[in-house]
Amino acid sequence: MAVYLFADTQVLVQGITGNQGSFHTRQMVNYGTKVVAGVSPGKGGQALEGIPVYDTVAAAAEHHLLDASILFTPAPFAKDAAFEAIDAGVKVLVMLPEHIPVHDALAVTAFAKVRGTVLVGPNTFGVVSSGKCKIGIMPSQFFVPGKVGVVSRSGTLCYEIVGTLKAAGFGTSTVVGLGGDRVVGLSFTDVLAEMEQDSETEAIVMVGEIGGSAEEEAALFIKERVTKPVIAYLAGKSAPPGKRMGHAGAIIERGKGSFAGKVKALNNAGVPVAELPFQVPELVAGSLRK
Amino acid sequence: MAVYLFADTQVLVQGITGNQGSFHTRQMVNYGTKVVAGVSPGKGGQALEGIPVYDTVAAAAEHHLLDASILFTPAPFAKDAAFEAIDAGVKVLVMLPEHIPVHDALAVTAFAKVRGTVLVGPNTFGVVSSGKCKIGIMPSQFFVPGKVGVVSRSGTLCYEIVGTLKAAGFGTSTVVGLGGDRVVGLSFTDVLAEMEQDSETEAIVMVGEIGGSAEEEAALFIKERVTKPVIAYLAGKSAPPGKRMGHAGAIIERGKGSFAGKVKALNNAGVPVAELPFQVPELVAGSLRK
Amino acid sequence: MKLYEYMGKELFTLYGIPVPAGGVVAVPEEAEVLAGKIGAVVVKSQVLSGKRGKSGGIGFADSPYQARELAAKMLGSRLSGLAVDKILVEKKLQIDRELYLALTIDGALRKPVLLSSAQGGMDIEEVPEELIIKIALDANIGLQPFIAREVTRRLGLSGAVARQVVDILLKMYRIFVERDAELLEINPLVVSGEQVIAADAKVTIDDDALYRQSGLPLVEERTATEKAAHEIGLSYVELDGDIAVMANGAGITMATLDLIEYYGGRAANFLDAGGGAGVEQTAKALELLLARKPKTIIINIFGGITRCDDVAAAFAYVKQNIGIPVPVVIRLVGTNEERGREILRENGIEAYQLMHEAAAKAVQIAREN
Amino acid sequence: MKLYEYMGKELFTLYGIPVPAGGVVAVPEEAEVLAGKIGAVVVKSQVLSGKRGKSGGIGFADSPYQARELAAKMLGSRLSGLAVDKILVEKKLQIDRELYLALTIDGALRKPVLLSSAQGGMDIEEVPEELIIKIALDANIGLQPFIAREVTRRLGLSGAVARQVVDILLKMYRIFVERDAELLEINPLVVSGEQVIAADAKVTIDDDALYRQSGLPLVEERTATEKAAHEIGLSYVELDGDIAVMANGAGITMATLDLIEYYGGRAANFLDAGGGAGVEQTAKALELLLARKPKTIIINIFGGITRCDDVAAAFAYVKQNIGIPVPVVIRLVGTNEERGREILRENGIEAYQLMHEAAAKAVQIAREN
Repeated sequence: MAVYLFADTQVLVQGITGNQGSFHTRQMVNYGTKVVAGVSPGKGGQALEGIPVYDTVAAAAEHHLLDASILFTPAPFAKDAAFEAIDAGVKVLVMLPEHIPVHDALAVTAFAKVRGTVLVGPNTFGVVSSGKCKIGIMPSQFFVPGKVGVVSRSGTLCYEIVGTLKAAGFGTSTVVGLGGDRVVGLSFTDVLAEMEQDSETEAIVMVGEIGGSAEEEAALFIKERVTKPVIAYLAGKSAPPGKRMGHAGAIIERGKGSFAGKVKALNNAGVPVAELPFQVPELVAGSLRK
Repeated sequence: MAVYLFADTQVLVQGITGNQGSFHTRQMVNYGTKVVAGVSPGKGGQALEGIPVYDTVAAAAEHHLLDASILFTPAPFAKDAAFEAIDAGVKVLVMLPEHIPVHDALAVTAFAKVRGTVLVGPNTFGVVSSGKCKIGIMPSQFFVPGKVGVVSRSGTLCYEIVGTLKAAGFGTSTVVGLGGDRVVGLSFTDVLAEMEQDSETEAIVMVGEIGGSAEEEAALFIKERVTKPVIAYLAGKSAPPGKRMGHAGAIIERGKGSFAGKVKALNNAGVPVAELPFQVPELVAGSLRK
Repeated sequence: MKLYEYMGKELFTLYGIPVPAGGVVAVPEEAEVLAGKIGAVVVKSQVLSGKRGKSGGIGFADSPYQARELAAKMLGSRLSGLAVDKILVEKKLQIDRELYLALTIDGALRKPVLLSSAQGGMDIEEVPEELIIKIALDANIGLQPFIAREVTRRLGLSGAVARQVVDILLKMYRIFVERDAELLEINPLVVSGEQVIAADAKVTIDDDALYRQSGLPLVEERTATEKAAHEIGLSYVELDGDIAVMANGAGITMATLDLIEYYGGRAANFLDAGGGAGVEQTAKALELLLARKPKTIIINIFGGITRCDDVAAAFAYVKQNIGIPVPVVIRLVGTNEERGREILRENGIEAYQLMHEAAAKAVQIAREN
Repeated sequence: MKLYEYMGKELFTLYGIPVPAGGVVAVPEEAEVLAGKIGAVVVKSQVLSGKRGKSGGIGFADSPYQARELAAKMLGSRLSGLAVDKILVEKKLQIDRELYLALTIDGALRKPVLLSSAQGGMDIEEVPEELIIKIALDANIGLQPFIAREVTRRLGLSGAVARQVVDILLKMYRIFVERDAELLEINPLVVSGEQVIAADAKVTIDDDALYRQSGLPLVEERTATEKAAHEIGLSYVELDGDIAVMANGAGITMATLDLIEYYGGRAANFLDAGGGAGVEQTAKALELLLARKPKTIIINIFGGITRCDDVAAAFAYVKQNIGIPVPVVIRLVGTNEERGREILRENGIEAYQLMHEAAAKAVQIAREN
């Protein structure tokens, strides 16, 4: 079993002919992902690495089963492309672009919920079932199969953690990038619930950051519902309050979402919080030894 | 068991202080319906027959469990009132008013679907579990408990049929008015599926009319999924094509929705179609004798 | 409420959907002036019939003089029984392709539907189903650009033409929603070189939403009696028989017509007095029926909201104040039935209990008179 | 992007939300003229700080002369470090009640939320949570009248005042959606007799949606460096330490700052070079960092979309063409790492493998210089 993605997940790439789209399609195919079709309006009939390109998702759906889709569509058109994929019935939609207007994110989130689509992102690096299927832009070499599930709000920091895990001999089961925006489809809680059920996952690493209340909610959920060990790392301990650091994620307001508050909530739920990224593997090792 | 409504269904009346609202609230209460609260903006704090009146549904929900609601709200405000009831989580919403703009009906139907609310109407006489709970404006004396389920697109004609059934000694289990408008929440198929499962219902009477394709779809469903006997009566045999008779229901266009086509589809599904209303009871009797 | 083509096109212009250059005129001289500015024109009579082309309601003129002659012939004429008061004079388009686009509502799906076809220009009812592309719209998101792109793909369009059709579809949807349209149809949508132009406009506004569509012109397509019935809140359709019918509810009214036909009679009308008509309304309805001089009148009331005593009182009022020169058959059951029967008895009528008996009686009376 | 109060009120006026009579002025004489027309006025300095009342940014004047004096005092002054270029001169309201209304977005719920309180007029952060009414909105239907009515009920309003508040809420929601607002706040919403008036306007527009909000004025609230960073597509925040930081990704950049603090150093900035910054962009980012004359620079790259060789090439370019007068610590892993390390070696730098080692080194350098 795995979470969200499987070895035979049939993947569509929306915006496949762009720079990013074509580069990462190759990376995904090399990783082993079954990319079965691409969409690029006006480029229907072309092919990329033998993958047929269609004008619309509906056209692609006439010829392929589409389990999941990843969007490389520019931000102004991303809402429409997301609607298109959800309407076509994909089970998982990875919405990669950043700078999506927040009202668009609200609309896409609501529609995904109506249709029961798992929405990953926006502003995410994607999701990967290590060794089976990667839908995203994460550097493949760090994502080797193993028993640690990772869920992160930020991208590069997640690679960093996955890198230290790999260096310490820990592979990953599923790694999910929630996305760095204020409004994203999945929450820590959603992913923790899945990983708790997942037979491949033995320990879970949460990579959070200051701002918002996602970590606090996760802590409550862990306390009540998660039996597997959870380790956290949180970025932003040194950030001054009221400053928005990066796109939308990291900001502390009204005394909420502070580093100390999140650490307290997580510790309360029995989740150790690593002070530095490189301490994560030893905490994972410790938790698995118990 | 019953369909949609039960003896203990807690009912809200929206627009309870109006002429229609107050009259039919009394009728419902006399029938035995548990009307627990009413709503009438600006009239919160009043009472009708000992039933407390609130300004908003949310206010009523603070003090009562609300299983179902019936709307007497004037058409221009009916969409808002319907949203209000659905948002408050009622399981069944009877949307009585006629002359609801069709785009409003589309919006309400879509939202009811998102929230899983059973929408009866608009432009319906309501729904009744005979002898237990009546939510609507149908004349009480004809709706006595029995084993015939009735589902109808039109109101008075339904009373007519239920009256002939009663005169012939047949009571009714559940009677549902789908509503006479082009866009309504429930279809024949939805109700047939419920009645097929309902232990109180032994035979089903469909009261249809020309126009649309609801009867044809029902015929398909009956053929495949309904084991109980179904009897139909259809109004509009003599209507000239292309004329809209009444509010929105009865119109024949593009050769579709004709009387002959509907009779053929129903007969194909083993459903006898009464030529005159008073023939319905004998067809029901015959079907139950088999 | 159907809009005349020219009104539909004014709405299109307001929303940025391209229509041919031209204008609506009421006298031949204006047609001449317009044609002088435009060049070769098409002249279209403004009536609410779908078959104008076949019945001579559309013509072409290459010169201003021809345009005036054509206009003179059309204006004041009748088309499918409808008077031609206005004509639309428009630039004659070079037609490379004719498409069909429409938005309407599918009651069975409970959704708006987008219909399109590459076979534009002909009556859509004559286009085979398999050549019509039907896409149901999810009310939660409406018509999004991706759906419009899919339509253009399936229509075999590309490049600038496809982009214009996408744009037109999105604007059509805005009109559809913002103007409470039941039907919005462009047939044909003409592809002329790289230009896409709405050569026709068929717009039907939801009657039930007219109260909030104050910006729209009002178009009257009902007969005087239908209009009078509508004004007192009743639903009325004229038929060609001699038995006037009033019942309460569309279904039971139709069932009454069916019974009349079953017994060999012919109904003069469909009149649904609706739910809860009071004394005054019912009396007015009776007067409407009398005005058409039927051989008999049948009143079929199954009282729910409608009170039997109100109907009887209305009958008594009309009989006493205006007079009812034809025999009336009344069937009365339901709310306040006893009081109603009493009032009728006081006025010399014994009400029926069963509707088929009443219908049979009415047919008998009509046959004998 | 935050709008100045007067801009927010212009938007309100456009949507029909009542604001006090008055206008925005830039010279004291105009304040005098306005006050002459209006009578007793309130004079409000137009800066993007929430604490104007407490810091003397708001004053009252009973006469045109007083208004001019007050305007003269305010214009050209500084408030919370911000220059006052414009002031709003408005009719002084008779205040019977002060309410609080706001629309914003709740990330955890993934929904718009409506906040309201009967305790308007004070900083909402000082209002106890239990006195704030929070209603999450379903994006499928938005803010409907019934929700607005429920708000007025919970605020204890009735009659004409309640109706006006419902109307204002519905208009606020239209602005919220149509203008891509992240925050729309009226505090206080003043009840003055039977009138309801927005006495303040706080509007924040989503930066990511500015491309489609061409009708809005542009407001700049960033420092010159932040603005320059934004122009080359980078996210930059000024801090007060001496170690300049560049990393790729908000999370890893924050983690780098955390490490610097952990080892006892102080970061000069947050600079997220983002995903996929190329040579030119990275070079410009480096120049930005140099301009602030830090003691050292740490570059922390975990290459994913970002290519290590691009970062190295940018470093080489700046070093060779502009010069880098301070020691630089670089950590480089990921895409094209080997080529990147080679380029750095050619430029005399050995890149670190581990980020905490690089951070420790940077802190050591800063301490020694």
